Amino acid sequence: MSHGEPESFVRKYIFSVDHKVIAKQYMITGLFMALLGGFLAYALRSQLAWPGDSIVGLGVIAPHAYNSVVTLHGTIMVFWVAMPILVAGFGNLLVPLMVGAEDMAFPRLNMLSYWVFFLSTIVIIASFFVPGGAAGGGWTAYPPLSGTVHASGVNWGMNLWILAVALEFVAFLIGGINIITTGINMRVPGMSMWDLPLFVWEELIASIVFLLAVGPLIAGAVMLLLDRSFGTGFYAPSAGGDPLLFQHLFWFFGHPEVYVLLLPALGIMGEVLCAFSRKTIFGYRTIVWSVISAGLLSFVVWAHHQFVSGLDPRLAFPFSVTTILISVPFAVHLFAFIATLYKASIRFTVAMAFTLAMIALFMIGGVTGVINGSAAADIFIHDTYFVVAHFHYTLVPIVFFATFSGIYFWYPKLFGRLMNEGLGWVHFAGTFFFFNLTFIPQFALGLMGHHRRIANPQIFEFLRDGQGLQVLSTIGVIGLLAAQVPFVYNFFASMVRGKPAGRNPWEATTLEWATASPPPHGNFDEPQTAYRGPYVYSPPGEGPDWIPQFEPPAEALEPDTAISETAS
Amino acid sequence: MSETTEHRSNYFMVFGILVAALAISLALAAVSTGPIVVAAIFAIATVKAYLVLTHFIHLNVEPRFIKVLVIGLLAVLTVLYIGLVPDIVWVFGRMEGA
Amino acid sequence: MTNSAIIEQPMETATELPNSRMAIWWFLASEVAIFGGLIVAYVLVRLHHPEWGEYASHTINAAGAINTMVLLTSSLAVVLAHQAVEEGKLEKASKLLLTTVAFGLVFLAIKAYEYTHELHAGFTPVTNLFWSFYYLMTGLHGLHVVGGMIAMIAVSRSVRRGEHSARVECVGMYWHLVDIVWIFLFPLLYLAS
Amino acid sequence: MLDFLPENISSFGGEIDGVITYIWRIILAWLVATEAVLVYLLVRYRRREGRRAAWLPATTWRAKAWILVPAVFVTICDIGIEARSAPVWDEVKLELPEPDLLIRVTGRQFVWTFTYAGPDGELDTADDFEAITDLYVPRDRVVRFQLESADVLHSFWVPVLRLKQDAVPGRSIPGWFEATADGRYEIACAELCGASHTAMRGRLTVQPPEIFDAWSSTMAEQQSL
Ligand code: HEA
Ligand code: HEA
Ligand code: CUA
Ligand SMILES: [Cu+2]
Repeated sequence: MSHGEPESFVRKYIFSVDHKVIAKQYMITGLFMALLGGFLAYALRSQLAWPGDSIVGLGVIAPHAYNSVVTLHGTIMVFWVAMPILVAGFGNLLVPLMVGAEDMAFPRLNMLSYWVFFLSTIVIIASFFVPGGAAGGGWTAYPPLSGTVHASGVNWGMNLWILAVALEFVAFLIGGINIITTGINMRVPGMSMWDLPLFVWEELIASIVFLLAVGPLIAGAVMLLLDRSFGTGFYAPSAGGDPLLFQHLFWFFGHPEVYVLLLPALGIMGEVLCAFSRKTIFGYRTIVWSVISAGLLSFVVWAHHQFVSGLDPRLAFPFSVTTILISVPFAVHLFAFIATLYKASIRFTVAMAFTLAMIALFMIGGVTGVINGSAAADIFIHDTYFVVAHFHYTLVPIVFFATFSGIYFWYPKLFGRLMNEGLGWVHFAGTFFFFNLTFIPQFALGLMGHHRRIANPQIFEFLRDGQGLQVLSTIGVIGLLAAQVPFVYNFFASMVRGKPAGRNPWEATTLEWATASPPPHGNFDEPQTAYRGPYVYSPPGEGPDWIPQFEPPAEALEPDTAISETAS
Repeated sequence: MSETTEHRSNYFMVFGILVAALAISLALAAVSTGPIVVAAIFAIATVKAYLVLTHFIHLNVEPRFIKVLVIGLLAVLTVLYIGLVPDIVWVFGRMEGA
Repeated sequence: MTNSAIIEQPMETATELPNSRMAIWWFLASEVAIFGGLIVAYVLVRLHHPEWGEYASHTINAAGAINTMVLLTSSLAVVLAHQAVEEGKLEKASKLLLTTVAFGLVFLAIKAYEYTHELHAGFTPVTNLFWSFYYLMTGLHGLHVVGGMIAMIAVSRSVRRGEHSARVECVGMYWHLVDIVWIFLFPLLYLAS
Repeated sequence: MLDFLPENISSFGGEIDGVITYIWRIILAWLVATEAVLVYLLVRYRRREGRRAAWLPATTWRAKAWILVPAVFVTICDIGIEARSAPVWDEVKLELPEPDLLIRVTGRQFVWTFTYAGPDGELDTADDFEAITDLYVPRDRVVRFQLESADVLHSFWVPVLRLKQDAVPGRSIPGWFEATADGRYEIACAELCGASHTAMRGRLTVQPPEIFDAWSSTMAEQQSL
């Protein structure tokens, strides 16, 4: 590791090994892909509201093309937006800073991870343009539809899809190992595991869960690729294979994966929440344990996606029980966040608004998950828009609300300036309103029995009454896209016009605020030490309402500010 | 590092045991292919893997959280196995020939 | 200890583990998850198809047994290489690594012999699902062997120059894992027939 | 919100609706309560000049009780939810009643085919007969189906019956229903199965048993010719 600033433009901005530059690369790639994913969402929603009409910016969507649009929308949003922004982007930016390290444990591997990811991005975009069209088997890629060319008519689109996802997994495995090693090993002196900021904890657990869950799916994806390209029969019943095997391998990864996205988002919220409520987190250890138990439980719930898939019906009961029980650790987690607001002194900033909205909205997604989790109810609910609404009420708050919150909050550490709050409020109001307008109608549509992945609901009589709701939902997404305009402007304009931020504009306590904004190469002017827990806001007694983790204790006796019991 | 040196196992002895275990399982396989023998062979394989893991990869001197990781990983795979048995081995609603 | 000046002192970390060893553990964990997933899938499908015992009897037990022996011995060589590094005998370590590479080559040669034999006998990856699994699992394992050999050649060269001696332990840990995987593949694909 | 549920014409549909309603009420209560607390705290503890936030790290069990006791209530609700819903699953999917009529439902890209067992009540015999896209069943009779697929995954989805089950190639999945009202309804395919997945539509006609019997004997005669 060299400590001097790298000189050339290429080493500094393109093939950089600096974790902050890599974080920006991940985030900007992710945001760009969000535009693409959002555009696909707009395309599919327009088709649903006005089937067969020409869509502004795309033209008429044929039925098989609709399948590709849905598939790529889901895939891109989960693997090329949520993962890079939340796990890799914020993880890279914050984990080294928060533990006081000068960079990641393996800066060059870190660079490699981004470039593998970048390659996967190119592959997935290329898959739109190959003959036969992009993959159209759903983001779950169930065989036999995805396993043979003749079943779907898609040839290279699907192969490239598998390749891209595999590359993406490799990138995040490398990145994940790096983050885990950094978070556990590179802590500054004085910082025990119980002094880690919540974000680092959640990021660590998310990376570990990802690493353990993804292996079987990698094996499964290789088998799928062999089925397609060499005619093996791993998933072909005629050859003795089993299509359900893939479903199991997929969801064994797929369910933990949704928590891999959720946890970093909750971590972001924890930081923002404490900083703007000027109050220490309520029940730090309780939260960490709830996250750990949710991580463990996430490995035993996967078959709730398969209740009516031909699963042995006796399995429904155990999986239904574990699924419903997973509401407990998340209830604890959210209740702790809400309790943090009790007797607080809340500063309403845009970052805080997004975090609070995320709590409020994620709760809707969470509790509707419990309806899906009941095997009996799921007979009706499965694969309807009720499920679609459920997972957008979880994913969009995670992927957009938490991300926006994090971007408004840590913008100083990215670009040294503050974003414009006025534009931010417009962005917030628009996003909040139009998000609900988009997805509330989908709960209703789902209850009407509207099933997923159909290009034209109007051919069904029982769905014709729902057309008004479809249109409402589509107006919602158009509004949602429009609401991003102030954000995009704000994001880029603030890089040059924003108010210079100074080291610690929010008067926050964790280590990333100990250094300049943006932090220089090597992060800190001098080696840091952690003297106390991460959230000492408004400690008992007089004095300033925050004592940073990095501030040496004053001469006078310090009030007792342990936020996690020494023995537990 | 120095710690590793202190706890270093006798590699040649471990190797000897491994070779002996291999010989036993080959002998067993030559004798019969019944379920008990197969079970014994896998038990021996597990012992071999355990020896390599503890003495060659030095799990025996690692901090506790690495041991937790190994156990957790095996638990995760076990859960996967158990969860899949009803569907892949027994197969609900199996058709002839599948 | 003798020669301790040449031995790289790992960077201070917050745990007892140096970064490299910590990262290798997590890397091994992800490898186990991949191979483990594959093995779980194979075992399940095989239990569903009792007739596969017959197919498995066509794999060449002797070749598999020799290869097990080869890998076990190579594991010993690597662990001795690591020991040599700790004692400061870098030259010896480097040679032991190359010995391991040689064992790897023997392994691949035997594997190649097996493959040709089986392909000639008409057992191709698409003959039936057993053979698909066989080629997939041994092939993936073989790729890991090749990867390990390449890494070891690189490390043996740098160790001789006195650089990156900590990496010996890392490739060693990886190589042992490849060995462990084979310890299970051998009974799974050869013996249990 | 639950008014949006379609009409129910199956013997077990009421039970499923009951489960949905039951869970809906519980989660709605929790949701409203939690959101209300959230909003209340936001308003009550907004920033005021000269007011300092309290120091509440909740390191004691007494303090933690504020979140753990509600969590215990959540657990109790969870148990209640599962207790209410497990028996319904068993009734619908696990304990198949004695059938009055046996049908094989086959999904293939992109049509539903229905094979009736015919007079002898057994499938794969000479007196079987087939209907394509249109499923006719008698009212108030237990219909047993064997769900199969000829190519890829499909899902037999009859909203009015509250019935959904995937068809998996290589498997023949048993299921049942009993329709309780005459009429014409829609069948859909709820699992993505290719280009025309949307259009994989069928019709369900529920008839009085006498009319069904007459139809069924005509069909049997016609197709055995
Ligand atoms: C990050 C994303 C995310 C998150 C966090 C969740 C969280 C949960 N999900 Fe969701 N889910 C998805 C993303 C997510 N899900 C996706 C993408 C799909 C569809 C995939 C596809 O098919 O394409 C899906 C599908 C899905 C299904 C399958 C539906 C079907 O296809 O039939 C089920 C079924 O059980 C389910 C359940 C749950 C449960 C129980 C939770 C729980 O973790 C929620 C826990 C949280 C709470 C419960 C709220 C807090 C608690 C309280 C306020 C206390 C009061 C509560 C009670 C008394 C219960 N989800
Ligand atoms: C993270 C995951 C995620 C996110 C965020 C979204 C976001 C949205 N999704 Fe999607 N969706 C999925 C994951 C996601 N979705 C998945 C997994 C499926 C299932 C796929 C399948 O069935 O296989 C699905 C399916 C799905 C369907 C069902 C289709 C069908 O079954 O036929 C619908 C229908 O309405 C839909 C709509 C939307 C809409 C309107 C949004 C809107 O919220 C989108 C709003 C987007 C924006 C407003 C873009 C914002 C842009 C920026 C912030 C960029 C700023 C840029 C810079 C600064 C450079 N989605
Ligand atoms: Cu058949 Cu969708
Ligand atoms: Cu899930």
